[in-house]
Amino acid sequence: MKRAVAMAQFQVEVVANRALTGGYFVLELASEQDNAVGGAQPGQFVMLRGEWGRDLLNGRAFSVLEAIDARRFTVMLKVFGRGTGKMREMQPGERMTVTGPLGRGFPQPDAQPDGGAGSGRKQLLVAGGVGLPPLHFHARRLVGRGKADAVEMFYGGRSAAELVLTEALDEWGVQTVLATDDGSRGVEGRVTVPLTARLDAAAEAGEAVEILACGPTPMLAAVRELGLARGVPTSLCLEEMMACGFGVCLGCAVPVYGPKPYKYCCTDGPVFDAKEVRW
Amino acid sequence: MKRAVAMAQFQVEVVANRALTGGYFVLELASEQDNAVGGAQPGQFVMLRGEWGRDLLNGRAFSVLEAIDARRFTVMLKVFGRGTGKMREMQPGERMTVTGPLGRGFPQPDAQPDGGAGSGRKQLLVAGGVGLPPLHFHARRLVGRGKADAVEMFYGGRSAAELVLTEALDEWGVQTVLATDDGSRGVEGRVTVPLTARLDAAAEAGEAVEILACGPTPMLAAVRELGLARGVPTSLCLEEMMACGFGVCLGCAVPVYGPKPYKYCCTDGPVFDAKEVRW
Amino acid sequence: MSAPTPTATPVPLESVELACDFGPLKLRSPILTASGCFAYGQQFAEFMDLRQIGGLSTKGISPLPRHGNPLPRIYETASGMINSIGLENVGCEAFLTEKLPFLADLDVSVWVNFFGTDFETYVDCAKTLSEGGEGRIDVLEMNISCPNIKKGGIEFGTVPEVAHRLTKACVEASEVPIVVKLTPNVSDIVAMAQAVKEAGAIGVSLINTITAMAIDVRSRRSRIATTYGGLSGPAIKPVALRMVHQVAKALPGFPICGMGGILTGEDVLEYFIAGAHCVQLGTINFSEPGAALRVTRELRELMAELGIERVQDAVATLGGYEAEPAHAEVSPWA
Amino acid sequence: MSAPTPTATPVPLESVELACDFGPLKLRSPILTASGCFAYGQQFAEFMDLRQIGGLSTKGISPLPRHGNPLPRIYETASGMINSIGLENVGCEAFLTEKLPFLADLDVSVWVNFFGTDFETYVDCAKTLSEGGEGRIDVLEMNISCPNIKKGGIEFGTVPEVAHRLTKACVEASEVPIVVKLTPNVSDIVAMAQAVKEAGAIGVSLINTITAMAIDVRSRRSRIATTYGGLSGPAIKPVALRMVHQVAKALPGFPICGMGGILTGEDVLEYFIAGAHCVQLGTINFSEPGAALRVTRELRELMAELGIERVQDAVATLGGYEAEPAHAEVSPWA
Ligand SMILES: Cc1cc2nc3c(=O)[nH]c(=O)nc-3n(C[C@H](O)[C@H](O)[C@H](O)COP(=O)(O)OP(=O)(O)OC[C@H]3O[C@@H](n4cnc5c(N)ncnc54)[C@H](O)[C@@H]3O)c2cc1C
Ligand SMILES: Cc1cc2nc3c(=O)[nH]c(=O)nc-3n(C[C@H](O)[C@H](O)[C@H](O)COP(=O)(O)OP(=O)(O)OC[C@H]3O[C@@H](n4cnc5c(N)ncnc54)[C@H](O)[C@@H]3O)c2cc1C
Ligand SMILES: Cc1cc2nc3c(=O)[nH]c(=O)nc-3n(C[C@H](O)[C@H](O)[C@H](O)COP(=O)(O)O)c2cc1C
Ligand SMILES: Cc1cc2nc3c(=O)[nH]c(=O)nc-3n(C[C@H](O)[C@H](O)[C@H](O)COP(=O)(O)O)c2cc1C
Ligand code: FES
Ligand code: FES
Repeated sequence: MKRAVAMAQFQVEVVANRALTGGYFVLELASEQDNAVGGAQPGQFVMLRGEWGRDLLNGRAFSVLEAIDARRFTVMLKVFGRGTGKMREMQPGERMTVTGPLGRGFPQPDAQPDGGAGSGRKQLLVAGGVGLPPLHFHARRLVGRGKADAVEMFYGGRSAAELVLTEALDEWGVQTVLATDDGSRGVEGRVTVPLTARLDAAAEAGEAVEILACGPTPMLAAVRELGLARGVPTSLCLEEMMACGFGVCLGCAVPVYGPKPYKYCCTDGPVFDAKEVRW
Repeated sequence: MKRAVAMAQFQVEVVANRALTGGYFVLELASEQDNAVGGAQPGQFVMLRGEWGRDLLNGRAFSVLEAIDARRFTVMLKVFGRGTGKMREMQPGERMTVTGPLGRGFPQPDAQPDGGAGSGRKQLLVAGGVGLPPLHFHARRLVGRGKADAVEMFYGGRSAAELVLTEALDEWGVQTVLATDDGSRGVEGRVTVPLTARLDAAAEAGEAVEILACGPTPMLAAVRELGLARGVPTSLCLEEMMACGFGVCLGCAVPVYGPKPYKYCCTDGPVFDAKEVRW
Repeated sequence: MSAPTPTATPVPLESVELACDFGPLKLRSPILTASGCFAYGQQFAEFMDLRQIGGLSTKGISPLPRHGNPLPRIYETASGMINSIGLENVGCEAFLTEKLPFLADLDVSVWVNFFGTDFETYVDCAKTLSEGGEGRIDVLEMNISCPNIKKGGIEFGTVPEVAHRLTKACVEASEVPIVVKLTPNVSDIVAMAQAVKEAGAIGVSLINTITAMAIDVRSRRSRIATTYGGLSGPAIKPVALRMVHQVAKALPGFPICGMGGILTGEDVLEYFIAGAHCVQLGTINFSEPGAALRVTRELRELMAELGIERVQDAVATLGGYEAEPAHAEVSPWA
Repeated sequence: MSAPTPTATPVPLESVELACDFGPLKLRSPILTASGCFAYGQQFAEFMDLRQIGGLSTKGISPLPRHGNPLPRIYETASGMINSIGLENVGCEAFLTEKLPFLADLDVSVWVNFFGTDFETYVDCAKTLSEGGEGRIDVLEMNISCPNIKKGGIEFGTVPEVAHRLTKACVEASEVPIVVKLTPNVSDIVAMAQAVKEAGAIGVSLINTITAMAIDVRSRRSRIATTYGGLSGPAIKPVALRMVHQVAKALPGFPICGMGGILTGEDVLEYFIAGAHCVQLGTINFSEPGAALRVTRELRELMAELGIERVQDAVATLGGYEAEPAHAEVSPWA
């Protein structure tokens, strides 16, 4: 889980700004030269900033949704505050500055044959809201390597409109369970409902599974509870306020158990072992 | 010279952003309802602001270049700092907020039959750089009333590229003398060179003239000198730093002779009698 | 982990009540406009119905008229502006005869911002305004914090004992309640607030501008003719909010009028939570002369959304964070 | 009327000399990076050639390692940000063994920012760093101004006599020259600078962050777990520049390292004109890790354009305005 490629800062142009349902949108960004994001691991992120002058000073963190090729990649987001508000309005041709790829990505299902997380266990991907992009990217990569069946996706949102980019999952043949709070699509209720059933089934069948989750903090807290109670290795992709993204401001502290009370979301994470997170 | 119409604040959309030579550009702005700028007098100005967030807080002052109709008007400018830099990049459809029309315009050639400024004297319009718009507007209005011969334009710039919108003057039949520092168009030298000749000729012929001038401060100082030395009524359209544009911040003080040491550019001006300006 | 947002039960817009108390005063709305940013009110009548604001603070009045500083007097900076107007004003007499009648007719809370150039003229000014106001002035807002005045001494605004003495004398000279407007250019804002409270001020206005400068590198001169000016606008909001909170915490219940960089209804609510009882809008009036009404509307909507019925329900309600679980080398989850 | 810009004769880019003096120190460039915004330097090597900066100030070092504050620790505000990191650092020992060798190899001016939690630990820290640095540390930048530390007392940074005593003790304990970094949260910055100058500091760093807060109106909590944090970024530049000018004017020739909101080469030149001898870049490093080199390039170009050959030619060169012609009722032109 070392950083796969050197980070760097470079300029990109907005190639497309595509609206999805539920207020989500996808920005496609391209640089003139090859950039390091092309080699990003799922779970890694970039810091993005437009030509915004003296206000909105720091970059904003976004998980890579897809590294299309050595020059183009996408992120998926929705309007949250001022920065994302400006990004919603961006037109093709406008320029942004990118730092990345940053952080450490998800464990690979076949990365470590030693029985720990990422040891060939079936990966249950649990996504909520803007937590989808890194898991979608993770699924895409595995599909690309012919391993669609190494993962199952559990994806929840408030209503049907908030579940996006599911066609791709279908197309790839990734088994996907959807859940909405209002029952307008998939299972009615939180995504933890079908996840619980799946975990229980796995336990009964003696099937080795692990969880990779990304989404709102209450969801992550619930998923951790479910996973760790059953002894299932669980990785959480966290969000913290970030100023730099590369380990120098010390703003993105994550309270952890271990030799030191804090780790850093941007350099030690954003993916953390659920056991070590001190919430 | 009382404010002709009530000022107000209203929204406009950028209809067009047209580049001229020399870095100048013209923004055409339109509101959905009739606005008061439609009735603006030449020399009056508007405060303009884009949706710029928390930085670039105050509006920027621009003379009205043309009140096309009750909803549409134009301003002419060039990039000076951050605000005008953003305006250069504005695309049709983007929104701005307008306050105006503000201030008091130029004296009319036939306004006051009492022998003071604006008493049917021939008006010599002296423009430099971004000082063109109010005088161009003034000429346009008079032409519209069939009085192209009430004015003569003296217009100076560094080089040919900096002289813009002269075709309209030709079309209207407004007698125009151009001057450039490098001699690339019109007379070589400052605009004060042909102006001096013209003033001397008028003095010799006993012709009643007055001066209306707008442009860089050193030009205005020179014009004042020329005009007042010859007893020619001279009006200067001034620029001062402005925060509000309607007389409440007291930022735009102009030092004057008279009962009080300061008047205000935004409410007492921007057009001042050259005699009263305390430079 | 940011803790989850406490779930608020929205209330209908109609049940939001903006009327509130500022010590002995009743305000129809907690949103006022700030001194020097609203002149004497008239110009704003072209942009909005002035009767809908909670009140307004006039340009600072001195015993005699003042002409103000040479130019340039203003400059824009990052999310703010610097001004050095020089306390230009019409003077007590002209104020009382020419400006006050218009304000009194509005039936909003009239705060007359005032200052002197030394101890005696401060007291004179308070006395003249109090007497000449004939009941039409609700508050005398004593500005002891103007960075742009040469005479009169920085000590009024920065030394608690001096501020105490001055406040006491003005309180004694005036029938009208006195609110002291403090400068943020001090090491200890609480000591200043405490001093003027004990001297009989009914509240404090926090904050005036922060002394600042900007330089034109081409002419190698300050952007402001008097070298320094006062910084206002959104840039200073975090500093103002901190001072409001410090004073509210140290002097619970003591009325604070908060200001500095307010642009939105949400900004206003931040000030209430920090401990302000009412607020003033300053710099925003220049670019958006109708701002006070928009901000009032936004505040009302936000209060409805968050289930806050009355202004005082929000005042000084800042909560703390739950402690993180204790650190341990070994995870309890392991 | 704004007076016309003095016409400057440009000089060729090659004749611009950035090398300069800071008291007894020689700097290759006046552009350094600021404490807490550059960690211990390593991470920035991925973005630029560190040998091209004038120097850097490390994250503040205390005698023992510190873990820092609970989260949230940072929040963005209008043209600025608030932080309350809590002075997290590796401690003297680890700094000397693990971090300093990398910095020493860079051959730039190494400023080690340090602090203690009380008088004794300040002095200890200065002594340990001075001895352990073995000539590889150029400046000990003493931070007496951190708003985020609970113990140790606000008085170090706000009471001139206390600052004097502390500085004197550290100067005596250290072979390495001491620059004291002052807090802007004071009534009288000149008194503070004067006190540490007389105590033997070779210069001052101006300014640290301004104490500030922001509130989340939905959770009714501060955006910062420790309630207050320090405001940095372009928002504070006008305040920083004013303080640099005040100190430069009161203590001519006394070296000042200016900082606060620098984003461009023009910003740097403003600091020089106000009286700074060198500058540090802080917050900008987060969003633009290569900023120091861009700013250096911009400064060089601007100096060439304006005909400034050496940094010291610009230092403390603020001019004034010509007086306006005297006022008279009747115009001399009439
Ligand atoms: C590792 C990581 C990956 C992320 N991936 C995505 C993604 O793929 N899609 C998506 O929509 N969002 C993602 N986020 C959240 C995204 O960074 C925030 O929504 C965004 O920063 C909000 O910016 P704003 O200007 O709109 O909000 P504002 O509230 O105006 O921002 C104010 C400041 O707070 C910071 N901030 C606010 N919220 C967050 C947050 N949750 N995390 C970090 N900084 C924050 C901003 O960067 C900015 O500095 C991710 C965050 C992290 C840390
Ligand atoms: C009555 C009047 C009419 C004007 N008409 C025109 C016009 O028709 N075309 C044109 O190009 N320019 C005109 N100007 C000048 C124009 O206002 C400035 O060029 C513009 O404000 C610069 O803004 P900026 O953001 O690009 O510059 P910045 O330097 O970034 O502006 C910083 C601040 O200074 C203020 N400011 C800077 N220069 C001036 C100035 N000269 N006058 C007033 N405020 C200033 C800005 O409003 C802003 O608040 C006029 C000015 C006045 C007062
Ligand atoms: C141009 C200008 C003039 C001001 N004049 C006064 C004044 O006369 N008396 C006073 O107490 N405050 C004065 N102030 C300070 C404001 O009332 C207010 O305290 C400060 O601007 C902070 O609020 P803001 O950020 O909303 O502008 C002035 C502010 C500005 C910008
Ligand atoms: C996240 C952060 C951490 C900081 N840590 C320190 C520190 O440890 N010691 C110190 O003296 N100053 C510290 N500072 C203050 C900066 O060194 C600098 O004085 C201040 O940020 C103003 O400069 P700027 O506006 O360019 O950021 C810190 C600033 C920030 C933003
Ligand atoms: S975001 Fe700066 S250290 Fe992680
Ligand atoms: S610009 Fe505000 S008074 Fe003229």
